[in-house]
Amino acid sequence: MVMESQGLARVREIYHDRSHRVKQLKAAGEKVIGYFCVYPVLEMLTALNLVPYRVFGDMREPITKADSCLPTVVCPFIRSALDLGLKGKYDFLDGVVMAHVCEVGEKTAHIWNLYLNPPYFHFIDTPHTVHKAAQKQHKELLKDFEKTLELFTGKELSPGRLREAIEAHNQQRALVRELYNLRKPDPPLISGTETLQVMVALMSLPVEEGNKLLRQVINEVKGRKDGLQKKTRLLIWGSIIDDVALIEMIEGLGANLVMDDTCVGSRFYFPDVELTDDPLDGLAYRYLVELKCPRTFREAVFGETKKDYMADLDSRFSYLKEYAREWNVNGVILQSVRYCDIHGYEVPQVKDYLDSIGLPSIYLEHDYSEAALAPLRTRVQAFLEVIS
Amino acid sequence: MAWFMGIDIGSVTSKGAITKDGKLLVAYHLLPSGANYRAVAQRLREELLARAGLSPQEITYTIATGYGAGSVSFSDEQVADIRCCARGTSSLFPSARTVIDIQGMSSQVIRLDEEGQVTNFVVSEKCAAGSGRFLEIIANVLRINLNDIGPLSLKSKNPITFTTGCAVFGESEAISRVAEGISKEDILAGVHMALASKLSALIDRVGLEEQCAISGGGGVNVGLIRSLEEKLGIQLLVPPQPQLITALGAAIMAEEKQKGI
Amino acid sequence: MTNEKKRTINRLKTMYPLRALLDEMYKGNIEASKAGKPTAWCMVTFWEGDVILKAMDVESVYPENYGAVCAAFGAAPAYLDRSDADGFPTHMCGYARNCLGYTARMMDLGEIPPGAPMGGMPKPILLLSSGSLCDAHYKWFQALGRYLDAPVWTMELPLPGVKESRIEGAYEHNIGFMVAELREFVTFLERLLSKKMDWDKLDELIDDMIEMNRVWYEINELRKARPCPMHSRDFWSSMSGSLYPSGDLKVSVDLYRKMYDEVKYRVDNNIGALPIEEKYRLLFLELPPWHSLGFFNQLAERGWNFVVESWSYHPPQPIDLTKVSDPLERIARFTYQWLTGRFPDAFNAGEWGGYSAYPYLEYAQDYQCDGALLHPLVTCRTATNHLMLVQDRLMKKLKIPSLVVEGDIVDLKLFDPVDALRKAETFEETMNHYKKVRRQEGLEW
Amino acid sequence: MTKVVIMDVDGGICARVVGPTGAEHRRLANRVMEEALEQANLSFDEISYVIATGYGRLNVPFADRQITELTCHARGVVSLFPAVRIAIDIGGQDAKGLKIKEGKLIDFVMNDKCAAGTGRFLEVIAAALGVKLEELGEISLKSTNKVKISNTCTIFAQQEVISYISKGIPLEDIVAGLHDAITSRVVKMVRRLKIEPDVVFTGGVAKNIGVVYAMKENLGCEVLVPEEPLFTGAIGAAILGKELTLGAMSKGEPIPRKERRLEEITFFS
Ligand SMILES: Nc1ncnc2c1ncn2[C@@H]1O[C@H](COP(=O)(O)OP(=O)(O)O)[C@@H](O)[C@H]1O
Ligand SMILES: Nc1ncnc2c1ncn2[C@@H]1O[C@H](COP(=O)(O)OP(=O)(O)O)[C@@H](O)[C@H]1O
Ligand code: SF4
Ligand code: SF4
Ligand code: SF4
Repeated sequence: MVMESQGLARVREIYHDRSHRVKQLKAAGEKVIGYFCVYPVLEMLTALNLVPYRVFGDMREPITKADSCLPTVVCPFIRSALDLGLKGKYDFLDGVVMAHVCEVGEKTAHIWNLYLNPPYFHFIDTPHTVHKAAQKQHKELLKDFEKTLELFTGKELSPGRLREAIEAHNQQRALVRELYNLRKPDPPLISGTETLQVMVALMSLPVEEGNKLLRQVINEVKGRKDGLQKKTRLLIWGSIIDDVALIEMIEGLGANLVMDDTCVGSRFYFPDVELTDDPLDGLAYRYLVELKCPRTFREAVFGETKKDYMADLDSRFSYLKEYAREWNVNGVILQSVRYCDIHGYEVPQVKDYLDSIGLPSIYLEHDYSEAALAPLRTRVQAFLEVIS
Repeated sequence: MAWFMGIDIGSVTSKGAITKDGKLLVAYHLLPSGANYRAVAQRLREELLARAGLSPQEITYTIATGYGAGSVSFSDEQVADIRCCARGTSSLFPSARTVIDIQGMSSQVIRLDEEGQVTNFVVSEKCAAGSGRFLEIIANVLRINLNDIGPLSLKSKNPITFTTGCAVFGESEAISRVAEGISKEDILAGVHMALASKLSALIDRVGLEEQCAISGGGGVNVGLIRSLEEKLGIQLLVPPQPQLITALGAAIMAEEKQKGI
Repeated sequence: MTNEKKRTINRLKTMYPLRALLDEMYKGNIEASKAGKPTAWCMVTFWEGDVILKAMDVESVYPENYGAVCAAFGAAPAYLDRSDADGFPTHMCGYARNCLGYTARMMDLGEIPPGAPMGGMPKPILLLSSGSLCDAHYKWFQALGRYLDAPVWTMELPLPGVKESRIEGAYEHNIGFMVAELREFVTFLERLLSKKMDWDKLDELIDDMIEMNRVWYEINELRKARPCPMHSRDFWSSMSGSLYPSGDLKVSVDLYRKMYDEVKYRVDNNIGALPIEEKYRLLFLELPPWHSLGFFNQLAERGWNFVVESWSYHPPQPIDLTKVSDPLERIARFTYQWLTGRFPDAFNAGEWGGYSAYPYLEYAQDYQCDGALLHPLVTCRTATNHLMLVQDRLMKKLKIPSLVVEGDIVDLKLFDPVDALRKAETFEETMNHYKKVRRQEGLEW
Repeated sequence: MTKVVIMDVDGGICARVVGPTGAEHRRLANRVMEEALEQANLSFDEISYVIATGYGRLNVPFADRQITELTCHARGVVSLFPAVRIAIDIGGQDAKGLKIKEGKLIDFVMNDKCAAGTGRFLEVIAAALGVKLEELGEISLKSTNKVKISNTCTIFAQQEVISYISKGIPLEDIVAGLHDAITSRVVKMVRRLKIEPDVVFTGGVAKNIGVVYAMKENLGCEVLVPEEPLFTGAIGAAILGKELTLGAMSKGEPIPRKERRLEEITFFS
């Protein structure tokens, strides 16, 4: 009998060989569905016994195949993910779900469907606003999603199973928040690098298995004696970070990343789904309105005919102030992959907001390539020198 | 019997060829381009005619191509170098479907059909680090004759990795590596690898199809060829005079034009 | 205009008054604003919002078009610098950055910056952005909030996938979504302007708009003829009439009808857009290099005719909307047709690229194209995202090659006409080659 | 270039030496240091604290601490021009823009990827023209009709320049064109920081009066240049060293020095 490693050791194992576990499950007859970004509704997959598996890129692998169907002036994360797909690295997926996160995400969805032709594919045309009409439309779209899922699995999605799935995922969200609380002490009990590894591991496992692993991790981290040292405490905001390279670099320069607002972190896990009479209502609301990604347009007070920039900023970003207070943050790193319009347009506004609450920040733009991170070192180091 | 002339005024080297009916090469010549393209074109023409033993009137049609094609006063027509390169390649290797052309200022990758017609192509940016010029610069700081850099680099066991993508900074990097006691062959092999990986990114944009040939000054360099072959995992078709391919192609096109093909 | 004199392209006479509409629009905006009329800055909402604004007597100004104007007048660099300085990453849409810089200057000065081309864009009471096609559209207007206190309305537009569009009920819930959106927008406008919508006026405006686009559609159908009677340059000069409808729509309808007559006359008399033989018929994607249009004249001298271009600037294939009584539903169905009209065919062809790639496969066949000229733009993702896909589909399905010539919408130096011409010359060979291949594969028209 | 500044406890500069950086950072740093000690008439042991900065800062074996050139530059510039808001530094290896608010560095931009747009551009081309770097500035001031350099790449620009010479274009017009080319590249980058006066221009290239002139023209505002633009970073490093030392002493803590290993010090014997 091989002893299963536990807690953080198991997390590291999964992080370094992400697909190992789902491939085992697949061999045992389960179906694995890949998803991009945070908008596909995972509860619906779980409820039908499909294993959700988040699709990432690989910062260490040069992009060679994707250039034949995507130009080089688009988000290198998406290019990298598609590249891996075209290289056959996601062939084990039984299906893929993508949402209309951003324009290049939408284009890539259709390219994926056309070129990789997975047995199951669905595109959710998530609306761009939180208007009432958009919320209603979103529910309709989830019904469409339900139809294709049912067709694919040959099973019916029962409200009861869906409720159980929501509970399991909410459980995971609660556990993640608990883990994040362990980053509040100074020094934090768990590093930013480790936290990201935990997040990646969770996105590579069925939800119940992830919950079990999370409990082990939390217990282990709580009991830590010889943990981290006190250092400058940072929050990181921005586009997707699915590899520890950037975080490791920042922490290696003498900082503790104690909080994040990215989609392989709090952005994905913090909001719960409300258990409504029709579970689709709660899901439609959470995934459109509660997820706080800049891809969704929102204004201070919807339908208001007057506008006030600072009030608008406050309503959009006040959660960052909360984070900064609760996690006792000294500075913020704003980062985005190059060519991400969604985050690019947001940067000056987030910066204005942080300035207004007196939190220093720096903006880093990177190419989603491990090799190209080096020039950022000096910038981060100088930032740390300035704020400490 | 009719004769045709192709003149390729490159940024570094000017090349000329005379062919006769049936695309047979009868004379060729190379000269450094220098600063005065007009003068070098004249000298090239005189030398070519002398070698072929012909008078200017005996040349039926002349095509000029390359960076300085506009300075060739005696040409009948100018044609894009990409086309000439494809035609020249095809005349030597009818099976070639891709050619990598490495010149002094930029590089290009061309896909072609069985008749030497261009079916797709990409041209690199004008950055010295992505062209043959990078090699000249490094050869120069290492005080090695350009002719020797290829053979020497083949002896390398531990090629260095360049940390910069700029030819100018690359030059300094090479100098400090020399100072650190790194061997010249390892540095040269490193440059070849750096260039090969830039080229392979270019190739990816049009897709590689075997058979693949190499042309331009870069094709003279066995070290670069080796690095490219390793990077691409294929064996390249190497013409006997790679630098001359475009001029040869120009002469062949002169024949086609004259015959209205 | 020296190029025009050489007559390398037979320009349509009826194009000039349509082109003049655009200039009149800028003049009209300024005058209207001086007269106290409210102005909205609009993103091309593709037929959705503009008529509604018109019905409410709000002037629309199009900052995207103004970006092109600033670039052409050489005014863009100063505005771009300003937006760069304000921290907007430089890889983002040049038109957006131009507009952000312009607005920052305007708000600093408290008036339209002196020297602004075409008299500038007057300060708006509303920003009407759009969720259609391009992310920059709504993120850019949201970012304008930094300078302007004007409210932003983001107009939703569904963009389904080809397969998803066919799920039972999807068509109707998408239409329902659009109608609900438009209704909410009308309510908002009524509150903003403290006046009621004139539904009859709206009804008539929408009919005019639909009729204008129908005529415009028919004109473009005529371009399938050999030789093609109308060059893309004429298309670009006249498309603003339908994309940025300004002034009296009845006037525009009339201008398009006249254009139809002229093009029809050419077809009937075998007159092509080129004075010389039409050797190659080309498809162009997407935004042309506005500052280097002379390049097309040089290509015309080589026998290149540009016979069709970006689908998104083309009107939808007409459908019968006379039975739809709710004017808002009429716009919704009209717009949805524009987006998804070709989806049933795309579905049958197994082309999941949907509206971003499939229309070009149809165009290339219907207009009998020999090649495509693709113009990727460094700072416009929307005009670039799908180009590689289109290139690949055209080649795979129809053996039609594409020539890629890079450029930008504001950094005009990026387009290198000399280099482009060198590539074009080479590309003729490529087109010849594939003509043969198509013939062999039975694809040749 | 490698620069050394030795500062006394009152902020007075006791020594200031510049030497080439060359290929072997380590040995050369030692040599320049030795020279500076000589100038100041001090022994190495008498130096309380050594801070190394710049591109080669990790290659200074005798430093107590490494701090990025961005922080040191900002500190140095502020000490010379307290009202500075934007500092532009063009060196041989990189070019950077610093945004400073109330004496603190708040943002910056940097290019170290492409030699065009750094001082290296001028070095390479001056060498090709056979003109000394120190002379470029004066020469360019005579220009009446500067040329437009169409190549971005340093290497090809060099070639372009040579062809201008052979065409008989006056040297001053060419040099002025070069200054314009490098300045507009750097300014384009620095604009991202939103330029507001006072603007200070430092680094070796600021010694070139022609570039200073082009900079003013490009920015459309006054540009301040320190008397010794080369030393700004080193001065900043010295100030930071002084502050660290005094800070530790006032709290009665030991100076946070690294153990200076003996074999390294023997370099100085
Ligand atoms: N004898 C040689 N050995 C190795 N490389 C060479 C040799 N001669 C030229 N080259 C390479 O060829 C390049 C010039 O190629 P060429 O095709 O002649 O350029 P161009 O057409 O721009 O003049 C040089 O930069 C150099 O890298
Ligand atoms: N006396 C001088 N006159 C004009 N330019 C100079 C002079 N000395 C140095 N330079 C310029 O300064 C650059 C070096 O600047 P420096 O700040 O020392 O750079 P680094 O610190 O990167 O070595 C050179 O590339 C050169 O262009
Ligand atoms: S990083 Fe930006 S561009 Fe890339 S997928 Fe995410 S939102 Fe889209
Ligand atoms: S990115 Fe392109 S489509 Fe989008 S706003 Fe800019 S110019 Fe228009
Ligand atoms: S990176 Fe270097 S080689 Fe390339 S363009 Fe810049 S200066 Fe030239």
